[in-house]
Amino acid sequence: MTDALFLVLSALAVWSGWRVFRVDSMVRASFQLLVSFIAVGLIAVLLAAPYIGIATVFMMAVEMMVMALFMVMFMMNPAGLNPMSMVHQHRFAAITGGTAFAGLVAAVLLSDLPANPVPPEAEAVRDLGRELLGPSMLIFETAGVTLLATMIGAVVLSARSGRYGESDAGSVPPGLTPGGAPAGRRPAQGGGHHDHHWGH
Amino acid sequence: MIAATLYLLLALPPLVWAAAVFDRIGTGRGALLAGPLRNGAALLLRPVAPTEAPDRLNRLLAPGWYLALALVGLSVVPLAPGLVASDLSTGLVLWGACEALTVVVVFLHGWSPNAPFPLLGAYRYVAIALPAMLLSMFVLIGAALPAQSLSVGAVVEAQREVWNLVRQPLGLPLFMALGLALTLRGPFDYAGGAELAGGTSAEESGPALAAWRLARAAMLVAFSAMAATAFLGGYLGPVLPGPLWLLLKTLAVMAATVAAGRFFARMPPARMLTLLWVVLLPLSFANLALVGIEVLP
Amino acid sequence: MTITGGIEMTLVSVLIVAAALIGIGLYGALSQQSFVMLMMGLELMLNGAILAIVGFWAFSLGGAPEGQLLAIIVMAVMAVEMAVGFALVVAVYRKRQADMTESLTELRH
Amino acid sequence: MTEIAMPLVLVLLAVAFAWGLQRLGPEAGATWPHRAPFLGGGVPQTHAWQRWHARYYPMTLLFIAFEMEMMFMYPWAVVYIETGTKALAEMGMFLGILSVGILYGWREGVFRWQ
Amino acid sequence: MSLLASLARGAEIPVFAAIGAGGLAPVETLRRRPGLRLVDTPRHARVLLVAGEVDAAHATALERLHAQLARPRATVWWRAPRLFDRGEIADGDDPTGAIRRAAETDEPDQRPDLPPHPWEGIGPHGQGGMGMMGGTPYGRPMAMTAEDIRDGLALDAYRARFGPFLPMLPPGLALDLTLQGDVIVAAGVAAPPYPQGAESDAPGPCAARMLRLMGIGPRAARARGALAALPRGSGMRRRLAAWVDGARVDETPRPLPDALPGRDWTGAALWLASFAPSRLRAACLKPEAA
Repeated sequence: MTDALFLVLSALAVWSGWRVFRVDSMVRASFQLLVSFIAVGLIAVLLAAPYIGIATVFMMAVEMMVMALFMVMFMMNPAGLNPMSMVHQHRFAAITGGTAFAGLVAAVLLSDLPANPVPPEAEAVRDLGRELLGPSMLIFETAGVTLLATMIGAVVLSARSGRYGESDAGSVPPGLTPGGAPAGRRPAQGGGHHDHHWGH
Repeated sequence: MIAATLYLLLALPPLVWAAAVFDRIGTGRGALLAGPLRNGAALLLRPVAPTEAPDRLNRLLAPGWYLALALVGLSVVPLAPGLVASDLSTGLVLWGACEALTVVVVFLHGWSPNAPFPLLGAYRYVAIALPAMLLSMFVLIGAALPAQSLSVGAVVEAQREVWNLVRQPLGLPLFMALGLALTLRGPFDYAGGAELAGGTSAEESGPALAAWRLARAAMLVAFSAMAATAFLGGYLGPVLPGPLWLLLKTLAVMAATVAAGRFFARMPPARMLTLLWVVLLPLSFANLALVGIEVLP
Repeated sequence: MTITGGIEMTLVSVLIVAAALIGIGLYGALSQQSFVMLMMGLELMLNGAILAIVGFWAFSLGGAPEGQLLAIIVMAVMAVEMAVGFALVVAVYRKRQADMTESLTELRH
Repeated sequence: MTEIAMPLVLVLLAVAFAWGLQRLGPEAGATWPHRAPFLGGGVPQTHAWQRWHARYYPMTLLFIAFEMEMMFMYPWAVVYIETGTKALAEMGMFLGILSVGILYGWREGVFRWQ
Repeated sequence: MSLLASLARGAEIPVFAAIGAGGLAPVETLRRRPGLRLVDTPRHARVLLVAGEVDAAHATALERLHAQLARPRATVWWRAPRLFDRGEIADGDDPTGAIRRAAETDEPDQRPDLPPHPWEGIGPHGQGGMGMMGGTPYGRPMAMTAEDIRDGLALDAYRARFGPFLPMLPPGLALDLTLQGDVIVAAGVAAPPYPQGAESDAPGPCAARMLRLMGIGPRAARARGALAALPRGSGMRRRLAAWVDGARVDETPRPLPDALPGRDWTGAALWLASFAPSRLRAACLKPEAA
């Protein structure tokens, strides 16, 4: 039963992972990736990690939702109404991907993997909690600071108003002396290449 | 496990019908009990309207996914001690995953017809539903604290002494905000609404519309059962058998949710977004801190 | 166990699935022109990484909690990568109306 | 392992049911005027699918960073009582740090429509 | 199937109302009539109810609406001259009988079955497009980027004629809008709202219309709370408060092409609903007269 479920879920994970790069619609691509994540999450539940598995599902659901928003926002032809190819260096990429797969499989098959399975009475979530609040407390709090830095960085980068004015207008810092040249490096001129990428 | 699933599947149709009846109360159009059935039957006999170049597969599947999420969400609710359809040790997280996937499904429902109003509704909904989901997770973690477990069964058992409603009075109202968002109604109905001519379902007709409304009602049932379990002690109660208590509490939460949906006005989305992050989210922090201090020995 | 044709859920089979995901992700990351699609490739590789970590945790580490913690950290890395990556996309697009990796290389003045 | 088998069965059941329901109605006459999107009699010049300007995009970035903290909170909730005050303090600190991010975002107008 | 059919016989008839001159107040009386249900989109409707006189200039729009009802479909002309040769006519105060009779019939399309642009077989894949953004795939061109007025991200602009029969806009008002996301970046008035009777300017119906957009019923107690949902300091809150108190609002809005850009769709719909129909009509007519 477990093995059959594992087989189905693995096939689903790999197939939908592959479809991500084969569909024209960006929304479909994002949610195809979500399907792959869900399948992996469910495999994790099979592997006696019920927390990591289910949490992957909910984390990835929102992340892929956001991914879809941005994909639609910034990709031409986001729904794939015109068939398109967004691929470059296809051969090189395919060979590299294939090689990576072959190499990893060889490494897995050739190396002697230690066998020390999870004891059936283990309480995965409780152990994780103890670890978080005990030995790995620093990791936990560092993660907090990292996430804060991410938030601030993301807001600064994406907001229109730069520190010294609107970012698309240059956001030039004031001079060091009154009326002097702006401090720091001057942003290059010439944004707004409007049509240069429509002709594919 | 299989028995619990069968009970759920048996109980769902009447509860869905009850949800439709609740929605009809107070609209002043009579035929309270039969009205929803008749209108549903009429919808099933109408054709599904195609649109220009839609995403056919996702359009067809969206109501099914929505219903599926309602069912899976419902399946973590224990009907009696030990009687639960999916006995996961992290049931609360699974419920959270259902919430998160609901946002995806509603977005897909609005995206797939390739039409302006559904698209507007879908995007507006995502903006509001994402932070609303955050609220519910904090509130549910508050419910998990006294239980020292993420299993829904343990959350119920931890309420033998006192219901979570008493421990965290803010919990149920905040959770209800999420319920309104999940079931697309009232102040959180950003997927639909009169100013979008129905929003994500503006282009749906016939059985597709019926399936979507059915799934929405099923989601109300699932949400209410979860709220009753997490805050009102689930199957716990004197005299009557456990499942009956759960049923009564579920019906009560359903009625309260429908009423709340009618009572509060929908804000422009930007205003609601600020309210969620700046008022409701800190409230849920406060709620969590309150429970935290209470349950410490 | 006959319905699966002899395939069982072992560490080796889990790791092979993870390797397949990583391989596909690598292909995607290298072959896509657009920055957001490139991020999809990265995410898929991290997906494989999560699977491999959980597999090791389940079969080789005897359930040591550090394994789970590592999986969480990978997910945090994903979240950070996405947030900063998209913020960069917005900033670049605002300046250039471009979302392609090739246009990004032009930014080096 | 059966604990995820049942949800999967329910998913299949629900999707099949909703699919079947939508096959019940008669076939629609799919003429072009019938398929045009509803705009109250008006017509759109283009397809509705477009590079959609989601006006709340900075909020979503803040959101995915903030949402990550849920990953830490669930295990925290399980061991909260046995760890005691220390757990309260640590999570308070963690949430406090992240709340600074929300306040900063608020000040920068992240929750407004861009 | 026969069980479904017999069950469906007692169902309410979903009606989409296309409101013409003087039709606003009469349609309001239908909202609580048993056996009927007013719906917001023709996709949900069985019957198209044309209430009040509709300009011949809007005949094409009406035919498009008619085509969007799923078949079987029917038309009822209520206090309105026919613009096309189909459907029942109702003249009295109560069109219910005519609607019931119409709901037994089916009408063919008024519009020719042609895609908006030719596309089939055009282009390398036969989907009507060339390259990534060119052509008219599936009969329509794709949206193209345009400058934005708020955050400077030049993403796609959606240009369309909204109205004249949109339920959330005043009846007859047709707007040529350019939207980026849900924010209006440019607006033009293609047709002013229809004249409505004086009773449509009364505080009660005006408040009810606005509250319906906010998803709640017209009870006064709820209406008070609804004020908090509107942004503080906005004229909308002041006007709704006046209506709830039973006072008339005689403000005339700024010309719509100046006032609408920069508002999101929800805000724009609420803003339009916060003016009395006659004042809104005056604001749309003034620039034309000048």
